[in-house]
Amino acid sequence: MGVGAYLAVSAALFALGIVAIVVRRNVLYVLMGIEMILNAANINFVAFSRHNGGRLDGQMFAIFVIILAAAEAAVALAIVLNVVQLFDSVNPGGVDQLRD
Amino acid sequence: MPRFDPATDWKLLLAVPAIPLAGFVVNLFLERSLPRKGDWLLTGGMFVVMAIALWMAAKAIAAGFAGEEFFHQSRQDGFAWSWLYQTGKSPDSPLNLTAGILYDNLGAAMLAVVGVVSFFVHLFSIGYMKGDRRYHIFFANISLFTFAMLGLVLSDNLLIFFVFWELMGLMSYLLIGHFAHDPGHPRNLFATSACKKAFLTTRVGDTCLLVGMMIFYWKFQTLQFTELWRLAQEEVARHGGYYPTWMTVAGLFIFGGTVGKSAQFPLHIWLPDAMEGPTPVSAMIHAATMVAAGVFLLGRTFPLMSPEVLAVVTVVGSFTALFAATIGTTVNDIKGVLAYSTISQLGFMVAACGLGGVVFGMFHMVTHAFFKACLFLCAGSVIHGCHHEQDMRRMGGLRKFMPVTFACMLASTLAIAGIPLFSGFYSKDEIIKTAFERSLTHFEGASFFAALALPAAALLTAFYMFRLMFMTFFGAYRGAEAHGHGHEDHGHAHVPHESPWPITVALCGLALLGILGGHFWLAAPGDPLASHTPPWFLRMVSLERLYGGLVAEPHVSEHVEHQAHGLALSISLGVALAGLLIAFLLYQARKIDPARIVRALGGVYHTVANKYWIDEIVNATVVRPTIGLALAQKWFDENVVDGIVNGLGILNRTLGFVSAWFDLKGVDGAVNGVGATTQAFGSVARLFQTGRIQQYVTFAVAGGLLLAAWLILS
Amino acid sequence: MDAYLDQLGSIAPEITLTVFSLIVLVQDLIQKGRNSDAVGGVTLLGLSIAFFQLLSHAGDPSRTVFGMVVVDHFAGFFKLFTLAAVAAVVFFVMSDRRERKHGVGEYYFLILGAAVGIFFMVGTNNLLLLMLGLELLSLASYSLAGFHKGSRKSAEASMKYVIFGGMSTGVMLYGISLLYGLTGTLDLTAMGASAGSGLASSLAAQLHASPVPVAIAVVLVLAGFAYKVSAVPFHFWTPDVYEGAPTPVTTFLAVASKAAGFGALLRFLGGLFMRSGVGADVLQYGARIGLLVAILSAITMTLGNFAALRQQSLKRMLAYSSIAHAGYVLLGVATMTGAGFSAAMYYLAAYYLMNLGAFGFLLYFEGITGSEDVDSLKGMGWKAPAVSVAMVAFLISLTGLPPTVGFYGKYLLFVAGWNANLGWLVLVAALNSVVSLFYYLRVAKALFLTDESSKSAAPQPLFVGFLVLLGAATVALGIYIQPLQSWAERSLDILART
Amino acid sequence: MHTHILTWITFVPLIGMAVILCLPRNATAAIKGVSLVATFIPLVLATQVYFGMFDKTASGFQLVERASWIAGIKAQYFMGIDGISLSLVWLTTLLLFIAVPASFNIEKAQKSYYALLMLLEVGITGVFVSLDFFLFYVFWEIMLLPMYFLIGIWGGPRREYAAIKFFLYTLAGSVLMLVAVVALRIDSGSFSIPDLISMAHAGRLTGEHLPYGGMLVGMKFATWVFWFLFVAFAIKVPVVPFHTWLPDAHVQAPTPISVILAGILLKLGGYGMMRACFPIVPGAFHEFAFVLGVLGVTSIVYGSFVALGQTDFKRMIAYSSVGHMGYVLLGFAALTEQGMNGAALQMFNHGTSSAACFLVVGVLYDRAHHRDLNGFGGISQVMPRYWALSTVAFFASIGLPGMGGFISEWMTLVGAFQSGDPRFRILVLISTIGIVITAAYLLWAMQRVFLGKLNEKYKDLPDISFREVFSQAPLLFLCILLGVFPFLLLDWMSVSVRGLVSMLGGILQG
Amino acid sequence: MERSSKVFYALLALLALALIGGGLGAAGGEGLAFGLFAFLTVGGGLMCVFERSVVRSAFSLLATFSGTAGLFLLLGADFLAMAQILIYVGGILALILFGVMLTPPDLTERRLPRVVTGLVLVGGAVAWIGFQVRASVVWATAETLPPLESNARRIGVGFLAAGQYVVPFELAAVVLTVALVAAVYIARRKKSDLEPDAVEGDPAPRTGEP
Repeated sequence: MGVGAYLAVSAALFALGIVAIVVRRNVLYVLMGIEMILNAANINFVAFSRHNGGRLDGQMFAIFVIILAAAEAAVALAIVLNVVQLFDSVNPGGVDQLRD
Repeated sequence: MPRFDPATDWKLLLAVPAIPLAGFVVNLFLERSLPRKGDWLLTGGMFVVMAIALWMAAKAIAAGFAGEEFFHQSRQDGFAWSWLYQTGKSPDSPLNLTAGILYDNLGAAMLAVVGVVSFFVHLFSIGYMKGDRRYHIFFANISLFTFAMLGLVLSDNLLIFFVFWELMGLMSYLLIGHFAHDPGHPRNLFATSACKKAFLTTRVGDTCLLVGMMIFYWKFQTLQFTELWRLAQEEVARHGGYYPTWMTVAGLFIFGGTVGKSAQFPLHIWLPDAMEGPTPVSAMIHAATMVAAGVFLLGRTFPLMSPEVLAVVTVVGSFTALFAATIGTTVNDIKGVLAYSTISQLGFMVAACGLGGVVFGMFHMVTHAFFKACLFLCAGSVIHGCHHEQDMRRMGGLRKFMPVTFACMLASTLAIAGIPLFSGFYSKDEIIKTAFERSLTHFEGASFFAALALPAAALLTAFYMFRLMFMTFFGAYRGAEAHGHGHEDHGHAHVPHESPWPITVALCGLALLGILGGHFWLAAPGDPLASHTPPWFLRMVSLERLYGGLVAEPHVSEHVEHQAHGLALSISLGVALAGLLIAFLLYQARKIDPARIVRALGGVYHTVANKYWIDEIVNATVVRPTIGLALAQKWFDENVVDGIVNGLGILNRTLGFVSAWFDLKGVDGAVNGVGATTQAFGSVARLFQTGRIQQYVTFAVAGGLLLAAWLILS
Repeated sequence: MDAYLDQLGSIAPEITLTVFSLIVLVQDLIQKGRNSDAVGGVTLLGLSIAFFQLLSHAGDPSRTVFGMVVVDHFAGFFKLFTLAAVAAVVFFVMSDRRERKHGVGEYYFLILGAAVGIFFMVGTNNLLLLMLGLELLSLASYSLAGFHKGSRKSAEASMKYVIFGGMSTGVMLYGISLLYGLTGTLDLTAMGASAGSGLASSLAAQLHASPVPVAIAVVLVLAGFAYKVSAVPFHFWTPDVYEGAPTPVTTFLAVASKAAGFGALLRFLGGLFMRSGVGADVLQYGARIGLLVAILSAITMTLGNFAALRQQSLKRMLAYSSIAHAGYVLLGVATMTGAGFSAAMYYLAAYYLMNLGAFGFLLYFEGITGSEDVDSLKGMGWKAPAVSVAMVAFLISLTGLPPTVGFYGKYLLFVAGWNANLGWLVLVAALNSVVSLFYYLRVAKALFLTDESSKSAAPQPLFVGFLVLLGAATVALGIYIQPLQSWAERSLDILART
Repeated sequence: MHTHILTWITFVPLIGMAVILCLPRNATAAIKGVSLVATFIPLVLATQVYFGMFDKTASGFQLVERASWIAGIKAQYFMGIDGISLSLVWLTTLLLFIAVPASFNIEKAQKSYYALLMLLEVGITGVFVSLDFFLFYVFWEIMLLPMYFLIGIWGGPRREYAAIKFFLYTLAGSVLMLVAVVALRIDSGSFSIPDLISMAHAGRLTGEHLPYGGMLVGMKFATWVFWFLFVAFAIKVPVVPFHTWLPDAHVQAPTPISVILAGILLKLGGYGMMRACFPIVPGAFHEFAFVLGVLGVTSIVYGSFVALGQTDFKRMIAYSSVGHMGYVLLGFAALTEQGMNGAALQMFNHGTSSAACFLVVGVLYDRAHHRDLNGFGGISQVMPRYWALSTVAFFASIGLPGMGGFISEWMTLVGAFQSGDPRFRILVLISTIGIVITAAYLLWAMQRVFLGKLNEKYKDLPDISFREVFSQAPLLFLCILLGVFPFLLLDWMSVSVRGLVSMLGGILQG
Repeated sequence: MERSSKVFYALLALLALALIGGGLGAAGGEGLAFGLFAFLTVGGGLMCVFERSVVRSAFSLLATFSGTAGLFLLLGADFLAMAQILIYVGGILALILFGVMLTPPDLTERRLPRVVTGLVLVGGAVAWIGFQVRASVVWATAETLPPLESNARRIGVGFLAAGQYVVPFELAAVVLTVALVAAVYIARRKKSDLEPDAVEGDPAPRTGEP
């Protein structure tokens, strides 16, 4: 398969990630959407890594992205749980004490 | 006779204005330490001034009688003072302005007149102003005024002339308003607006003069009188003997100055009001000197005037003479009569200048100064004697109480009425003669108008003056009953009394001049009507000598001159006597009841008695619209300009916010609408800053897409 | 092995910071949170050691160590200011008694960790390392924003921050992946270079064919930077997070984090499009991207200023003000010229000074009045004159009036903008600084234009002295300008060919 | 000549400010004393420059001080004066010296007040002596902040609004100036105003070194640079329609600040035009001279009319400034030697007369605590000395001959009348309306306040005190002195003005 | 099952057919595998967005992550595929599930129109950009693909040898430490933390959207 096919998949996943962040009124979906976006980026890295001569840097990048994703998920979840506890709601739209 | 000596005489002439100026400064700052508040100092100073002026005038008269040229400019053989620049620019540079003294026959005569009148007025004031709470200020001011008038007479340059001209305006303002500072004085409230009116009305004329000066300066690059005359002649010569249009325009503007200062129609309205000032002020400023300065200006600028301008001058002058005289017949205030009389007489002078008889105009100015000053002072004496009563209907029979005043007043009245042997006769006769002469030689409307209007005015002059005399000095005293219950607590004697010696001395001095000032018929008893030898003034001043030979005497044939002379003599005599007679019949003999005439005239009388409603018209057409305009512009400025400027871009709204914060409760009406504006503008940012993170993300994604789209598509 | 040690020496400040971050964490655990001043002291010690390590290498020529880490003047410039800012933040935390009930060990640990992130973020040409540094900074910042666990505001701030940040960094990663695909490398310096790597394509080749893919990749990457520097349309988190976060953290975010974002942005754009040796096509396209940035700059400064006008809370106002200032700095970025970049750097230096001061002022008065509202400052100028006068200096510097460092920064930006055909943007910026005057003056107004307040100020001589020092520096550097300007110019070595 | 006298004149008040800041808050006598000394020294130095060190026959800048400042952008510490700035520097030092005793009755936060006053003097003097555009701009802005606080803290009830309005308008103008300065610097490579002028004179300041040949939003380089600079200065003058900050600022400011505002700050605008706007873009100035003339006449007539409509004493005087400064603009626009001289002179004369008028208002306000023109009456009876001084001040403002204002108004009008552009003659004619209206509102005010029936409320007002006379007398003395001896200014400025006019290609006379 | 779900799953099936069939048709066995993994990736994402229940959505992510891992395998990144399974499925997903369990479920929050609109708009935009890119892109690809071989060893060497990945590796460690400490700090509850901040004085909680 050419690099284009992988790119198409990653683009679709990227779009789905954005949609997940935006349309659902539950903060966990937002986290999931972010993970999807990161996954999409990873697909690209690996695909390009293979198609431009099997260089290692793309794959290495992907590994670091996975690590970052994990770290971010941990922190984000801790924060989200804190918020859910304080606001009694999973809806991020309800957390709007700070605004103009 | 002595001759003009540049070495000493320039210094003397400098001393003339310097003495009153020094007097002013001294009196202003040292009033407390001077005995008698310094009146003796100033009066003494004025005596010195008078002496110098007369001494210098004697030289001019002597030269005139000897048929010699008498024309001196200090910049030629004395001094010249670079006013604007002293280094870097030469005194002759058009940018620079060099001040000097011009002392010619006319100046000499005028200087003497001013010196004499001023001295007498000072003297008079010592008696008249006694007990005034601002006595020393009065003397300081009147001194400063004298300084300005003397300076004006001596200036050789239109701009310096203007400087003194305006300074006189200021002093006039301050002196008219003298009682405005004295709440106890009955005329306090009138004085407050009268002084303002006087200054503003003359200011209109002054501004015209300023414009006229600017035009001449623009074309000629100088404002020195002699240069102006010369250049004007050259300019006319270059245009083939015709005056270019710009000179007509400029001349009219210059004449505007005269209209304002000399109270010509339609700017005459300030002069009657100016009578709110103390009587010595009226005598000096509003009769003898300052108002005459307008005529003097015409004398100084006569060679610049095109025939068109002169025609306008003639019409305005003669109309004013007649118009003011009609009003004069209806006024009951003693000073009011004199005020309108002054306007009327000034009309004579102006008309004379317009008719080409500048010399006669100047002559009348001189004689008028004497007798009108005297009349005013007499009126002042009467008012003083009647305890500040000015209404002639409450006087009468004063002849018995105040004989000296009566005598002086009578002499002056005869003079103004144009009764032969009295000074006014000689000058007025010449003016009327000129009008006839010009009508006969030039067939033009202006001259005809003058020839009709001036004698009529002379008739009315005689009438109202004698009306005044009869109402005031003859009959029975009518003031007692009014005083009886009106001023019980004043503690004054209710009977009129003769004034103290400073007043009577001043009256006598001026009355003497009023009698003899026109022609020294005592010295030439053979020619009381001056048929053979012209009066002293005309021997001293002539058109050629006045402008250094630049302007020629108009050629009038012997025949015409004779004809006009005869006509004028008979008419002026006739009208004077007719006026006297009518007044006698109406007010003394009571053959005719004035009330019947009033009834017969109906609306006409009312129009005249109300001064033709000129004040009301001016109020409605000038004053109210101006104030209205000012208020409209104020509104415009506060609501629109501020708004527009603020509205440029974003300032309005932002300023709105600021105001809103500052005036938290919207106290100020100007910023009341601000709350709404704040909402409107802030909503853009507010619309997006919802506090909801997912919406933020949406906006961010949308924004990012827009950016990408822009990059792709552009 | 010597070479290895030498390389290690080059990243000694980073190592120091990391080590000290662990030390303070452990120290606090051992002391059970009872001696927070000691922990702070150790933190400051670590910072100063790192500072001297940096200085000792200040004159060294630029070099790359461990393949990815670049040690150059540019990085040094940002690192020094970061250290100074972080030290100030630590000082703020130490001065604010309210912060002590939270775990100071974690506090300082996270701040130092963030500093490490910044160091790597500005000190690399490799997108991988840049990304790691940025994430490290972000993660630390997220949790710092939510550091007041019991506070709903703080929690909300951290949630918004983590969501917005997570998405933005994700998007940026996707963009980096595309760039990687287009150029076959993650090294910025290699990306723009002409095809020398034996690959079939390069940036130049792609631009020759069509700029669209590059545009997409660059916009996606820029999204990440825009989020970090809070430029429109990725600024939305800024006011909310700044308001909700503890004030020292807000200071850190507004000053150190934002400036670091700019450092990375400058390196990214400079390395990609402007490095000497890139082809004409690339240069030209760089100008195009510059125009995009210019538009962002105009919108950012305008929005920031206008939104700031309406704020009642000083903290939120400063947040919007920081958005506006991002717009000004973007002006320098948008020029895509060396002069513009060095102007941006100068302005950032100025920005460090005046915003540290302004936030320090905010913190100082929060401690007195217990409120962030501008109105609560009424009449305080007479109570605490020294601090308030210093604040006025910060305010006029923020407005951009002489004789302050902020004015000169704006001046340099304007000149650079002019020279880069951005006259309109200069005009917009100039007018914007007029608008900004309004809200800055409101503070001055509240301080001085009302009668003396009845609240009393607790004596905090150290804090006051610090703020006065900053204020004096703001003015002094606005008069004695040359050194800072020369430094900013000298530090701009990212554009040279290596 | 290696003298640093200009530096001393500029920065002595800064030393004063430092000393004041070191004094304790309640040592008010010492603070006042230091302020007096710190403003008196510059006055003495400026007087020494005026009568001793300045060579009035030489053209070009004198007492020049030049040192490198910011090498990176070639900005210099470059100071010098010529005939145009000399008089204004002297006026600045005088008015600030007068302002100190005039402030003695201020009770609130005296230490800060005098410190700010000192800083203000530094800013103003600095603008007048700077020859480097960058330095000029820095001083220009330095002046803003103290002014803001002086109005905002010690002003009237709506002081905050007025202060911010003042600050905002001036800043709006000055950012335009900054943009123009930046463009000029890029095009010429220099901040030196003399260099810029000589380059402009040689036709080398065309914007060719700028992108798009210097075009900005569709305007030619010279055009927009001219308008940007002009608006920056016009706001300060202020020229209608940029004047609306002025009445608010004046009304709210405390008396000494009004005095400085009217006396000097407005002159900064006119001075800026002469120094740094017209000669730098002479072509555009020629092109728009008539527009400037129209603006000037509009200011004269409009300002006078609006003043006539006022009921607030101080607001009326404020609007009178708008009218009087209109002459300055008209004199500039006419481009004749006489007009330019007149304009320069008018700046000085307005500085003395309007300052005196504001002191007049201040004296009354201190006693009656209101400024409603209709709320007084007959004041001259209780305060005769005060009335006398007021009369002099008012008539100086009216432009009575014998006072300085007359000479300058005459010169500007007559200069404008001789302009090469015939349309100016119409303008002059229109502007004469202003002469009459000016007299009208001042006399009307005089009538309402001083004359007539005494308002019983004020029958115990004390007459003007020695301190107040001390503030006013020098100004009134100057009004008269310069009306009688105008060469005391004109001789000093004529060479410089002539140089300026010839550089601008105007009409030289004599 | 509600009607919208039926439609959704029908469409999902169609997508599966298209992807797998298309892959098979285009590249045979490899294509089949690609189609399958691609479907898992995209379909999982779609389901995640669509599903009403957060638990189901979270589990659908399992498909996505696994699909991605499969794609990695196809691209010869076996180590990465393993890491993907381990970290994503084993770590991150587990974390999210914890989150799901610790938060109150809200089945009403999904609004179908919003989901569809979001999908159409974002999908449309991405598709449009994709087509723009596709028309002109010149990827930096090599002429020939390297053989598929296990590269776990290379990666390990890259990490550990004194090469260029040392610093990122160490930095990743710092990142993880920071994340750990931060997460623990925030998640750990002390009694005092839950008392409302005396200084700020928060108002009463506001829940839900209006």
